Amino acid sequence: MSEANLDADFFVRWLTAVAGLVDREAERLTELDSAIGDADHGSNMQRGFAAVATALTAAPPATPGAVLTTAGRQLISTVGGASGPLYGTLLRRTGKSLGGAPQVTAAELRAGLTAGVAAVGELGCSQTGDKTMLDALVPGVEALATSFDAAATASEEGALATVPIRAKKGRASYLGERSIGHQDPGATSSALLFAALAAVAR
Amino acid sequence: MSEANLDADFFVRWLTAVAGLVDREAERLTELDSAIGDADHGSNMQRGFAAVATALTAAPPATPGAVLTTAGRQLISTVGGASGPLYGTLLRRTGKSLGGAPQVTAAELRAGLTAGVAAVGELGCSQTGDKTMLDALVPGVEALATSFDAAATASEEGALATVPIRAKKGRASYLGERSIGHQDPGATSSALLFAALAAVAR
Amino acid sequence: MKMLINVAETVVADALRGLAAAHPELVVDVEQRVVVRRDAPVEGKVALVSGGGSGHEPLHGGFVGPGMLDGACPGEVFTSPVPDQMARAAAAVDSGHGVLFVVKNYTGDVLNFRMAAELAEDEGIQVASVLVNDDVAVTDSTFTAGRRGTGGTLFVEKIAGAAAEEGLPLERVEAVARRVVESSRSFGVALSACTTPAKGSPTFDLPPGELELGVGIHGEPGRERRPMMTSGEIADYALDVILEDLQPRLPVLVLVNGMGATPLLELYGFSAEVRRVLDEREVPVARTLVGNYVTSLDMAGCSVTLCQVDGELLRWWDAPVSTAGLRWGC
Amino acid sequence: MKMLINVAETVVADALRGLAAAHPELVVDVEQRVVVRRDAPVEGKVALVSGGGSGHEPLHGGFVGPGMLDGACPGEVFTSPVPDQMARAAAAVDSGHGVLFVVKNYTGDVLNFRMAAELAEDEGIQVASVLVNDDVAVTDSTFTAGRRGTGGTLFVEKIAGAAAEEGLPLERVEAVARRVVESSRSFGVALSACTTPAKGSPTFDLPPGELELGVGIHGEPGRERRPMMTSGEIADYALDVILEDLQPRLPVLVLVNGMGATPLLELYGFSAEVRRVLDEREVPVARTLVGNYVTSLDMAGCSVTLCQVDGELLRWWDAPVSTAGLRWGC
Ligand SMILES: Nc1ncnc2c1ncn2[C@@H]1O[C@H](COP(=O)(O)OP(=O)(O)O)[C@@H](O)[C@H]1O
Ligand SMILES: Nc1ncnc2c1ncn2[C@@H]1O[C@H](COP(=O)(O)OP(=O)(O)O)[C@@H](O)[C@H]1O
Ligand SMILES: [Mg+2]
Ligand SMILES: [Mg+2]
Ligand SMILES: [Mg+2]
Ligand SMILES: [Mg+2]
Repeated sequence: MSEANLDADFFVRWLTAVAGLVDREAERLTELDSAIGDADHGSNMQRGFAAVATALTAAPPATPGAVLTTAGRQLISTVGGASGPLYGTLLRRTGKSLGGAPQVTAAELRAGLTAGVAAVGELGCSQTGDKTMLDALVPGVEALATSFDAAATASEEGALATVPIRAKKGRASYLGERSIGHQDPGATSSALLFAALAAVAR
Repeated sequence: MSEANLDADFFVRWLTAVAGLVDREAERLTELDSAIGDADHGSNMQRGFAAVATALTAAPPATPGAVLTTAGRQLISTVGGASGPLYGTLLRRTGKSLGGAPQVTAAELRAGLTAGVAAVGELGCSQTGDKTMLDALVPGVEALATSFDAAATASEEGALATVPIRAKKGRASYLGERSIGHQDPGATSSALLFAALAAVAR
Repeated sequence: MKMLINVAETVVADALRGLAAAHPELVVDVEQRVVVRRDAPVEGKVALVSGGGSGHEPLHGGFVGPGMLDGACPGEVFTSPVPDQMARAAAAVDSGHGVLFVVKNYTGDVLNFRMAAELAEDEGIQVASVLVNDDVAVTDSTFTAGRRGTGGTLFVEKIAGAAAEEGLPLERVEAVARRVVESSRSFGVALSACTTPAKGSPTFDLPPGELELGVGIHGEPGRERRPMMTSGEIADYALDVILEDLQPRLPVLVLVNGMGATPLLELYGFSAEVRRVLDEREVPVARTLVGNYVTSLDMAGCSVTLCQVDGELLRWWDAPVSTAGLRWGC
Repeated sequence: MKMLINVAETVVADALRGLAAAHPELVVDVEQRVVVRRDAPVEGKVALVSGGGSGHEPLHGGFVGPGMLDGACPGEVFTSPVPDQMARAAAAVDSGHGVLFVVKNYTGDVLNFRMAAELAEDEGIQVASVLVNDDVAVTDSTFTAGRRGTGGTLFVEKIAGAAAEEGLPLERVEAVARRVVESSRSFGVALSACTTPAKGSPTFDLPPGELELGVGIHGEPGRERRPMMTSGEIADYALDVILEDLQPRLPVLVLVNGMGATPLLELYGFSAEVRRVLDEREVPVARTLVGNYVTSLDMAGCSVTLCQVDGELLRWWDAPVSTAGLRWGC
């Protein structure tokens, strides 16, 4: 893992890149959510990350931690649904664990994200294998130990691996057996987070 | 015109024949009403004449006049819509004008029907050319002066002649210009009355 | 077309059984198809009776109760009831102070109510009738059956019902009802056709991208067909037609009425546009009612009705009413 | 799919503008999406706040008023509102006696309300929450997000609202709400799918001759799909499932709820069948409510909810309520 220090600007660029990716992939996310949910995940993520990008551009926070907590707060305040509180908590908890440092290492980011992902599982009473965003977040964070690119790949694979799973959490769980054979929308958007991270780090 | 005297039984057979014809033609009547009305003329006529046939079978009245007033009362009590009061009035007024005679001549029937048809026009504030049942009733009654068969033909022609007319009365009048090109359902059912009369008289 | 029914033949009777089960405060004669207030006849009060084809619920059965109708007669779906029903209802609700028939202007309703009035008068019941013809989509001329009765019926039944409840005599209740008719105008639009249980397929064809402007509550055709419009444009169009005809000098009651299948979310959004137009035209709004009140089975669409009111009519509008479909103040 | 809207993006805001125009007795913050009683906070009273995705109207905004909710927070269509809305509503209605959040059991609603409770408690507001999970179509196990909240929500909001109006403290209002949840069971069927404004096409495919048994109010799939059934058969099926689970020992409140596009005529006919089944099963019926209360946009279909009630719950059910969507006794 590189020793490059990540400053607030890096985090702003990351989340802005997420906003761009989400925008581009919104229809696909909604399509996935249409099959096993309520067909709003794309517009939920779009609304949320658009607000994040606007907020970060208007008044860029000074530290990585502040960027993430600000972004998390925006998601919570604008998304609604299941993904709003979950992604909001992910970013807020990660941001909090980064503290007030002006720059953080990739290892520190990974530690922060580990705490953030744990908070998601706690809030959602969920774990990997439930066919949720955790199935992309957990392997993504693990692979961060190797590299940003490895994290992107691992989370993407994690998202793909949700296809054969029977959902146990969220709206898809109502489908029981019939949730099998569809990729989880939240896991798919989680993979976008890591894809953007890798792209910005390049 | 034949001098044969028409008794109560003849009138019962006539109206029973109408019930049969209406039953057979119900779908067509509803289809016509669907184009320029509210798609219920067939079921309205079916409901009404089924009740007429039942009532006349259960307790056959003793005179032609009584058969017609009973039948008219049944129509009024069971049909609803525009056609119920109009056909009900037609038969009741005709029946009343036949009085208590045990048998009537065809000429007397014609005179009675003339009064009945006039009552329809009065009740409906309508006249021939308005694209209503009157366009079949009026020529039918006139041709009765010749024969039952002539009446059947004339009323049938009258019904056909409603096609190019623009409706001025009833539900079809809301269509304005767009009522042109469709045959009036009520005129069509009126022609069935004369068709049944001719058949029973044969 | 799927429907939540047993068979088409029994829809009206089934609905009346359901009405009876849900509303012990009503006496429902399922066989004879007459719905009356349980406390009818109300001593000293003029009684109101209305009725018409079924398929417009809650109109009229849902408007029977204190402050509104004393009795209602549902016909077959979209078919006027028969005179016997109305005469029976009149006999059940008449306290000796007479009965007002509220009749929507359709040939069938007019003729059947006229015969019912004769039957009732034969029984010694004093009867007056008021014809509701508020639908400005139809040109009222010698070339039509005249304007149809639609949403304005709710205003007539509510306001005349309150006047009757106050103890006004028959001629005055009748006059009030007539004032409401003269003060009311409606305009309806359809986004989709309705399907009657008997026919089982849509009563008219409306292409995917079009709407019918000026539709009737039985799916009767309107003034014109246009490519789909926004709710703002529809509000502009409908109120143009209504205001040109009504030219209100007084504040108005507004009814934004759903045809049946349009979500309340959309109806409220539409009523925001109605209010915008009325504000722009400087027409003061006294009260607004939004919901499904005079429906057309499963038609998607809506109608707007305005009724201009002086202080007296407004007081009667605000007066207590307690029916299945409309209730306030008691 | 034609809709009576301006653009998909503004449907919720447009509807709130319309709600505000029609209901001066409500304070509607269109920007922040909060609806509260004009007289809030009501001195000495525990306040009730609910909310959820839009598209289920009149739930919840239509249930704000004396005797029911103090505030409501509408989210995007079928999307839970955000915590800020609920916290804002709580602050607006709290008289110092605490706020009860009525939460339908969907992951999004649960999480957002939980966060809202934290925000409100940070502001010194005492908050309790009750989770409504009445939908017996979903098996409540560790393998699902648990039973969904549907029609039972109306019973919870009405009955707990009446208890609050009577001056009960927060813990007791909360306990009442929980009792209602435990006493309520629902089952829904869809004859057609609904269409969200954002998507513009039906949220699921239902073949012409089939119905979805056990559908959720967002078009979530049900237990099974079957060839179309009669309303009598549907009533048998739905009540079988409900009664097996509820096993009522007390009289029941019955809600026959329309999903949005099913005519009231059909709903009443269906409720006759519901009553027939309950009579056959010897379940005494205390009250019946028929209408569109917890809808799913333009979905055709219905749901039945039973709530078994003792004398106290029945008294609160009968207590006066004055909201846009439900009103009696005042
Ligand atoms: N309990 C949970 N824990 C973790 N993730 C969850 C949970 N419930 C749902 N999710 C995630 O949220 C995604 C759905 O988000 P979204 O569609 O925006 O919200 P909603 O389900 O409220 O419409 C799911 O695909 C899943 O990945
Ligand atoms: N004013 C009228 N005078 C004479 N006949 C009329 C009048 N209005 C309608 N009709 C006849 O009634 C027929 C429609 O009958 P029906 O469909 O049973 O009643 P409704 O129009 O009430 O649905 C029309 O086709 C027409 O022939
Ligand atoms: Mg979703
Ligand atoms: Mg007809
Ligand atoms: Mg008809
Ligand atoms: Mg959602």
